[in-house]
Amino acid sequence: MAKVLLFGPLRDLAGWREREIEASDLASLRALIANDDPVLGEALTGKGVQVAVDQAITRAETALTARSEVAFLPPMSGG
Amino acid sequence: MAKVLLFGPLRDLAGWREREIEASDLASLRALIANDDPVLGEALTGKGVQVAVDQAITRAETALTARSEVAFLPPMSGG
Amino acid sequence: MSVRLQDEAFEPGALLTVFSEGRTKTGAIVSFTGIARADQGDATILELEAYPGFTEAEIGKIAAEAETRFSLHDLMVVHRTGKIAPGEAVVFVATAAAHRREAFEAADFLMDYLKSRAPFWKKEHGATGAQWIEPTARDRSDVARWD
Amino acid sequence: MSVRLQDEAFEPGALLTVFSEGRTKTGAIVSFTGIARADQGDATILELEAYPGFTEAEIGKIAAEAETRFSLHDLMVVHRTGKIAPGEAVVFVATAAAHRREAFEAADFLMDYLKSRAPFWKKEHGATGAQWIEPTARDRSDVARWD
Repeated sequence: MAKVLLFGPLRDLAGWREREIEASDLASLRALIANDDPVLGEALTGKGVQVAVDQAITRAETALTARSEVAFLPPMSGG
Repeated sequence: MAKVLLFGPLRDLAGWREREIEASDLASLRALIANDDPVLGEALTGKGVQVAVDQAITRAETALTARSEVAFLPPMSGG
Repeated sequence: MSVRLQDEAFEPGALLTVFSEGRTKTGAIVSFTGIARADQGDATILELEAYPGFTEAEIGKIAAEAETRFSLHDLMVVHRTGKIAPGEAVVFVATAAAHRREAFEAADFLMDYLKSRAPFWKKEHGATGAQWIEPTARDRSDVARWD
Repeated sequence: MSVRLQDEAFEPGALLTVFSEGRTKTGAIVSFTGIARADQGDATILELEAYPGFTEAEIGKIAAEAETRFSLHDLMVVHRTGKIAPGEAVVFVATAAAHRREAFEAADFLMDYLKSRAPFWKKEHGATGAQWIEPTARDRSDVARWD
């Protein structure tokens, strides 16, 4: 079960901040989320949304382990 | 008696910081000082030395009263 | 070098005191304090969300870049998270260098980064509801000066 | 606006605390602290002479210019005079503005003036005797940026 984290507007859109989801890679994780909530699934592929796996930004469809932390980061606003 | 103040290197050169000198204007004050200490008199006309009468920089040969404060200000160094 | 996020309010002067102590090689210390303004009325509350761990690490990378680029002796970043009331400090940055130009430029550089690119998500809770905030056009052009 | 000269040592953080209190319209506070360095060894003592009354008034004129030019909400200048040991603060400047750019530039501007044109006479007492100090070439070119 990967730990999935949503931030900023994505969290408001989804109505949740953190969830455990079982997926072997990012692509299947996205598919599972989109299946459950198509609007969120669409938003996760939106302009400027970055993905961090274990706190490192990744562009690849990285493989996930049971202890992976996957964070979807909408455009950062600065402090 | 005008109160005469020397600052910075002028004070070291003169060996004094403050003196009462009777003079009716700046020109005669300078002459009196130069008569007493030619090296100091020369230094007071040196490059970058400014004169303040009653805390206002003046370039004129201002008249002095008994309560005037005359300050000779060598080039300022900043803090 | 230290980078810290905290939900608790902080007092800029107390941070500057800690940062300034025992410096004999440093000739210049610059501090910047960003305060939540009350422009839109006292009811406006700022809410800042960070990604704990990730946000500090990302700020740390820029702080390390600043240390090298501006030959800093030290720097400190303290950033509030959570809900922040008008008049409260949001961010504190301090830089120490041999000379003032480097200390000023490093603080300026760090603030431009923090205000536009640092991993925060910012919401404003006003009288008419809440909305997510993006960097201003000025924030974006300010940070582009250093690229 | 306040401009103060003092022979007594001061603590920059305590000054920033006083300056920062109760600001709700201010979005940005910048402080600069100049410290006597110990580059030439710990024996070097800096001695700063001012012309009491005149020096504050001259600094006050530039401070007033800065307030207007950079739309400041407030500013503070505290400057040491007399003998200053390495590691002690020589000068503290703080500026408050709505936005950070103005606060940074005003502090930068004030420091450039203070370091090169303010009515002080500066002597360095070192191991090999005392000498009067003039502004550095860099101090002179820094201040010329604002002319």
